[in-house]
Amino acid sequence: MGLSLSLRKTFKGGVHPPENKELTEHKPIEVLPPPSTVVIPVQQHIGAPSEPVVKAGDSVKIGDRLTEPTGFVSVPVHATVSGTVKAIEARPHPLGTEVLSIVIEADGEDAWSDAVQDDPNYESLSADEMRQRIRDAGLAGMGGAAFPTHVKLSPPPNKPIDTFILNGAECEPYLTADHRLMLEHAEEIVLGMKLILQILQPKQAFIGIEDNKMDAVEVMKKAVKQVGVDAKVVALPVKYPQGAEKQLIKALTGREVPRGGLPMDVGCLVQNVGTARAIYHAVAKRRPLVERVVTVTGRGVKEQKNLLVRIGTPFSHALDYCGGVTEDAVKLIMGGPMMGIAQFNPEVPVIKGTSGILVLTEREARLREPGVCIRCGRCIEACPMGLMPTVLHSLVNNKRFDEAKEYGVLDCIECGSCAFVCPAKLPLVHSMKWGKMELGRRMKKAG
Amino acid sequence: MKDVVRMGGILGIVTIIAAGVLGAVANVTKPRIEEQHRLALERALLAALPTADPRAIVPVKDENGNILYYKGYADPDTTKLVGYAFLAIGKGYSSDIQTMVGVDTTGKIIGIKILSELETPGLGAKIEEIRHGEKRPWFQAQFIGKTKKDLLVDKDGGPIVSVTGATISSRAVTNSIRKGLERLEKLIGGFKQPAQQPAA
Amino acid sequence: MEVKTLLIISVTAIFINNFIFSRFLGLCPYIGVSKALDSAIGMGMAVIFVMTLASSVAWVVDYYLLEPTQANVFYHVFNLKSPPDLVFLKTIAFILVIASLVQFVEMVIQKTSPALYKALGIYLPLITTNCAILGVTLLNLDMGLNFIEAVVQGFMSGVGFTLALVLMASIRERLELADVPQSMRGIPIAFIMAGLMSIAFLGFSGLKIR
Amino acid sequence: MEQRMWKVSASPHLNDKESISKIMWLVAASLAPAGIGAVYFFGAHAAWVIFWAVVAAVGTEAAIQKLMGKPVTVSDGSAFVTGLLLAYNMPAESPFWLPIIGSIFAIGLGKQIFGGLGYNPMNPALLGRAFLLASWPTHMTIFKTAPHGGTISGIDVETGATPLNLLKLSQDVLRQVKINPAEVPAQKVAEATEHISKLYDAYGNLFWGKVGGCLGETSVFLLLLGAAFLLYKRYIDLRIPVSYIGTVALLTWMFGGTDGLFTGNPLFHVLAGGLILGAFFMATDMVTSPITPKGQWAFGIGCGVITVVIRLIGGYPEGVSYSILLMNLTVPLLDRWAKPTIFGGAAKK
Amino acid sequence: MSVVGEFTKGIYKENPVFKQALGLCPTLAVSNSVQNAVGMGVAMTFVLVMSNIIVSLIRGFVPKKIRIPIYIVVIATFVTIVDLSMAGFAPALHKALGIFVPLIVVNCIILGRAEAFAGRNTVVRSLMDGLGMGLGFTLALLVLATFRETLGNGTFYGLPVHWKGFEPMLIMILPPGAFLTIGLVLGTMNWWDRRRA
Ligand SMILES: Cc1cc2nc3c(=O)[nH]c(=O)nc-3n(C[C@H](O)[C@H](O)[C@H](O)COP(=O)(O)O)c2cc1C
Ligand SMILES: Cc1cc2nc3c(=O)[nH]c(=O)nc-3n(C[C@H](O)[C@H](O)[C@H](O)COP(=O)(O)O)c2cc1C
Ligand SMILES: Cc1cc2nc3c(=O)[nH]c(=O)nc-3n(C[C@H](O)[C@H](O)[C@H](O)COP(=O)(O)O)c2cc1C
Ligand SMILES: Cc1cc2nc3c(=O)[nH]c(=O)nc-3n(C[C@H](O)[C@H](O)[C@H](O)CO)c2cc1C
Ligand code: SF4
Ligand code: SF4
Ligand code: SF4
Ligand code: SF4
Ligand code: FES
Repeated sequence: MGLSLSLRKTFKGGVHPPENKELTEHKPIEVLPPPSTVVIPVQQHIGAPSEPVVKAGDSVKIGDRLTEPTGFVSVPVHATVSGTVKAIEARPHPLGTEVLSIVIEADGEDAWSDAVQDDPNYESLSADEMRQRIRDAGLAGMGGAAFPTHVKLSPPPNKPIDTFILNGAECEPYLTADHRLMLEHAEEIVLGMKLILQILQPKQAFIGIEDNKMDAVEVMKKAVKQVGVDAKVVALPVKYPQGAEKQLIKALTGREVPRGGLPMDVGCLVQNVGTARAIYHAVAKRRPLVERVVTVTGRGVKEQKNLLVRIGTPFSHALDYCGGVTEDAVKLIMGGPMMGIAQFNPEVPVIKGTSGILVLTEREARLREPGVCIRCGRCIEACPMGLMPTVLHSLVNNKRFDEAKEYGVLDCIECGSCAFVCPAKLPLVHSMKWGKMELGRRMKKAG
Repeated sequence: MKDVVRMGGILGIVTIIAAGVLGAVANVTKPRIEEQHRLALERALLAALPTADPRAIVPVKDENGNILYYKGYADPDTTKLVGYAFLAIGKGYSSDIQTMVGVDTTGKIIGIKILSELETPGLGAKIEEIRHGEKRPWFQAQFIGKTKKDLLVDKDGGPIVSVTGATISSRAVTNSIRKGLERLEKLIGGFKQPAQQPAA
Repeated sequence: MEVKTLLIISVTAIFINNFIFSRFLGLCPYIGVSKALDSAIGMGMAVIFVMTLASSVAWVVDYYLLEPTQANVFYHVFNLKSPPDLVFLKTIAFILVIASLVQFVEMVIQKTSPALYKALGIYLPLITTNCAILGVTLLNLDMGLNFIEAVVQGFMSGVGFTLALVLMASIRERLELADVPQSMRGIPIAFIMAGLMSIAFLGFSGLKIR
Repeated sequence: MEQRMWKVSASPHLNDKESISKIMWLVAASLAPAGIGAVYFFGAHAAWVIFWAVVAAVGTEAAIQKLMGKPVTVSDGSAFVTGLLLAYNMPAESPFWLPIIGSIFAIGLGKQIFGGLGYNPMNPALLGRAFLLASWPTHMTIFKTAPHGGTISGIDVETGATPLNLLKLSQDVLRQVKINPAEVPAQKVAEATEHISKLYDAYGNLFWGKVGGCLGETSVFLLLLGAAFLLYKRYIDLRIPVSYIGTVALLTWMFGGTDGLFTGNPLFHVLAGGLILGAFFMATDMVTSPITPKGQWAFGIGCGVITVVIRLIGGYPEGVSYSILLMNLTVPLLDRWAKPTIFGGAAKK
Repeated sequence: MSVVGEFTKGIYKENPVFKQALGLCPTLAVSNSVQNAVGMGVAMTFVLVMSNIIVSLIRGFVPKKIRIPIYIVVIATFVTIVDLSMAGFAPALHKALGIFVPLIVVNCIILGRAEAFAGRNTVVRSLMDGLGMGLGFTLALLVLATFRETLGNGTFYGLPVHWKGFEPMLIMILPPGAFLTIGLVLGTMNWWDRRRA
């Protein structure tokens, strides 16, 4: 056993950025009082946007459905405060562009919709009924990509899932939302996992947690025993991006998701711990996804906290609750420092995929002018996908997209390991994104 | 088909005209070219054997007709032997260096001329360098009067000053001459003793 | 002994007296066809092929038609007094032989192997009037090589040419992405690169194979 | 919340502490012991050579960048390193104009003409050295100054002749004896044999640096000191040095002797000449070496093979510079050949 | 274009070496000394002019399909004449230029001019074109040879031109010097043309 521990399987590449988790890892989740106004974008997931079914002036309660999905790969959004719909208009979205959003003014009563009710017999539901409840609850993956959860839970019959993995890695520096969630709500997470296992009927199940969270490992082990699911809790070595699903699958099962393929191609499915808990809420309590845990952190905020935040809450509201930002704060980021998206407007709302609000000071961000590549090869050693980021960078910047495709730009998971280690500070991830976008545009054009 | 024949014919005629013209030119230049070759050899032999009569330097051949060495006489009747000349070939830095060397009957070098070398210009090629204000290539001039035992470059402990930075070329010339001299000595059955011993 | 001579000829032709870096033969295609690796490889193969062929055929032409020896065909056919010395026709004879040879080979390849034709064909006409090919035949003659040696020297000179061409092409592909000053782009930087490469190849000069 | 300008950029928003200038200046620092050693062994003139080389390298870089209207980036230290390494590759008694011209060539035609840092296909410092060697071979191959503390084990043929040079000369004599014993005076054979045995006893001198040679290459100890620091900082990787030195050791052991296979002296060949300097500081120049691990192994082996070929049968006693330059030419091909496998690329879809 | 224009274009505007990158091998090979450069230039110009004249004379009779072989034969004839005469009258130069004299046959400048110009123009124009191109080629050689010989050997046309203590830069007369010089000359010409444009 000791031997197998020291020879723990892992993936190639990866980096060790400073973790900075000590800022918040011991801070229990606080409930953030709802703001006076929430802004709920109709699209917070990958897939088709949903269509509003309310209009300005309607009054709503928490959990009331605001939109209808427009296709299979689409989920609804719900009211997260009780109050009046003020407007349905384009508003700034944390992912960049302006997106149609439903603006609700809170009435302060915080009343829940009648449809939200515990279902004591939930365990006897059929798999399809469960998927329906999950979809009705508006679940999209909370681990980052926000892919509609019911779609993931409907594998095609020719691709049976034999391995389920619960992703508690939380490899992104600074963030502790999943960590705290596991410590405080382990049982609900495992209950959610039990439902997933019921739906998928896999042969084996893992819970993968980085070993900088041994307390969470213990708690989850206990919860697994208590709830009685057949799952192995595995402590994984700390290495970014341990939580990326392809790397996680590789580390836990030794299987490699083929290029351009999906986890189900190797019989795996990965779900975030937050998603699992939301699944439990959706199925057992018929409770839609209206709030989530967000780590508000970085040395640019006065008091770093883990907060339970209503979807649609402006970042500024959460920051104000944490004492505001410091003088030398320069960067505002949704998510973690490695993959998060920099914001210029602090009024953007928290969405389903917001795991953190990060404010970096000048010293932390270490802003520097990019130089030129000296071919040091660090990016290549760091890339968990086995790519050559420097080559891709120069191909993309010379507009040689076809060659970039040959060199695998589409395989990039945008984890940022390469740019992190680059001594020339080249915007490598930016180039990858540009290359992928341009190739996507071309493919669309070609039909 | 007729076309092909016609064209082939034209091409053939043109080629034959060209060959004819060239034949004529070659006829005119051939004697000149041969003359040039002969002159070059003659000049070298004269440089090697300055005391010999130009008409009285005769090749000595082996049974296959290959020239082994030359004998030089002071008079056209080839009675007064003044010395021998031979071609020394040594492997230099980037080419075979050919040197025509003349010795008197006692084995003392009396003349030398490098016939061909393709050493590095400015380096090995300095074995043919004529210093400003001088008449003869200084490197070759130092061989005059030397005998077999003196034929070693300075780096090997001998008196021949090698061209700076081109020991390989210098050594190639020196060693090839020494070996040639040894071969000649065997072929002619030994040199005469010098008439008088140089004063010690 | 024989094998050693051939080894010396090979090493000399590839590294020491490389056609490009030391002999200055075949520079036009070297500068012209070294922009992309794929075409460089195609060109290189074509040159190796034609050089080998030209060396052997030119040797035969010289030995049996031009040299004033007992082997001279004209001497026997026309019952001449002495073997005629036709060496002065070497240039015209070699170039005609090479040109027709390349034409012929092109035709044969086109008929028999479309794949090979696609790979080499486009380079063949380019090669006809290229000084590397005529050059190697003249060099063989100058150096007085026998048939086998001439063929080996032809082949190995082609290999040396290809080595230089492939290295250059791979570097120029990389230079495409470099920040070369505008005035130096294209041919000038290719020459500079060739200069730097030939500095590196000086390392092989003076190699002594015992 | 008050208005403020948030900086926006693509992820990631953290980066490593390393930067190009930090790497370059620390490489320069790790070369310092060998430089100080050179001044101790060869006298103050070595300091002048280093000074002129560095000043000319940095000055040329600045002048060219200014002329072309580019930002002047000499503070990144790469030109400094180039000048330093060029000086380390020259005899200590070089006239002052030699390092200057060498540096101008190295930076001008070796680096800036390709667009500057990161774009040069060949090692600038070594190009500078090879250029000087071809232009003024006499200045570059004559080592007049004997190192402080005497030359190897009391062989005093010429002061400061390099160990490899002496070995080559002596072995040539012994090989000549094998071919044609009559031609070589017995006294020369004895001398050559004695030289070789003395050379092979001189490991201490070779290790500490008390031998003739280029000013920065002689002290294995001081060079390894710097190299250890770079390895610790992970600025260089062991792949190239290990494969390079390993190949040289293996091949010189096999072919380096005069009495048949496996009679060579690998330790001598590793310690003598510029191998340690080349393998740790010059073959590892990341701009001009392969970028992937597999390519780096191949690069090191290639350097080793060419070095041994030149040392044993080449026109020069030393082959390190040329072997690295020649292998530089193969880097684009090696990079192509040694692409890493893309994750999931081996698996079938 | 005027007849004079046919002559002058070869000197800079359409210089065969610098502007068209043709005839590179002899250019680089023999430009290590001014003497060789002049010899090569004269030989080349002779062949260019003569073959241009003959080609332009016979252009009416030559069937299109076999014009190239016929041009080659014409050119080869003149090349051989030069080769033989040089061997007879200037043996030292003949030795220095080596196989680059017979190689004039395949020099693309000559075939190129025959094909592109002399095959379509009058005798006088072809003569001027040949002279101009020949002069352009010779000038290019001279430029390179001047740099290479003075820097690499400290002489010009064999005469010493250097200060006391000058140590020639050997590399200039070695192969790398040829490549580097022409690269820098071409770069400078590009820079000059771009500046004027
Ligand atoms: C670089 C990278 C790092 C990731 N790290 C994590 C992580 O630490 N935890 C996590 O739950 N998901 C992480 N993800 C997302 C997972 O790949 C995967 O999408 C997620 O676990 C799926 O669960 P979900 O659908 O419930 O979100 C990461 C993705 C990438 C590309
Ligand atoms: C176009 C698309 C289709 C997908 N289809 C499925 C699917 O059928 N089954 C599934 O389990 N996951 C599916 N996924 C989700 C991925 O497996 C993965 O969980 C998702 O991209 C988020 O991963 P990440 O958070 O690591 O980026 C799909 C994703 C995309 C982008
Ligand atoms: C480009 C180049 C050309 C050389 N050409 C010659 C040469 O023609 N003749 C020669 O003896 N050495 C030549 N060498 C070899 C070196 O100068 C060698 O160090 C020298 O011959 C032996 O050293 P030494 O003369 O200082 O003892 C050449 C070296 C180089 C770099
Ligand atoms: C480990 C290391 C080794 C280096 N070695 C060299 C070298 O051998 N020669 C050189 O000119 N520059 C060297 N440099 C500096 C720099 O990389 C070099 O100037 C670039 O080649 C210029 O683009 C080195 C830098 C590092 C970090
Ligand atoms: S980077 Fe991805 S896997 Fe890591 S903590 Fe963030 S969301 Fe989770
Ligand atoms: S961002 Fe893309 S290229 Fe960079 S390390 Fe991650 S997967 Fe590799
Ligand atoms: S890490 Fe940066 S500098 Fe190093 S090779 Fe990659 S892109 Fe170039
Ligand atoms: S055809 Fe011949 S001469 Fe013309 S460019 Fe090509 S190789 Fe050079
Ligand atoms: S290849 Fe064009 S002149 Fe030699």
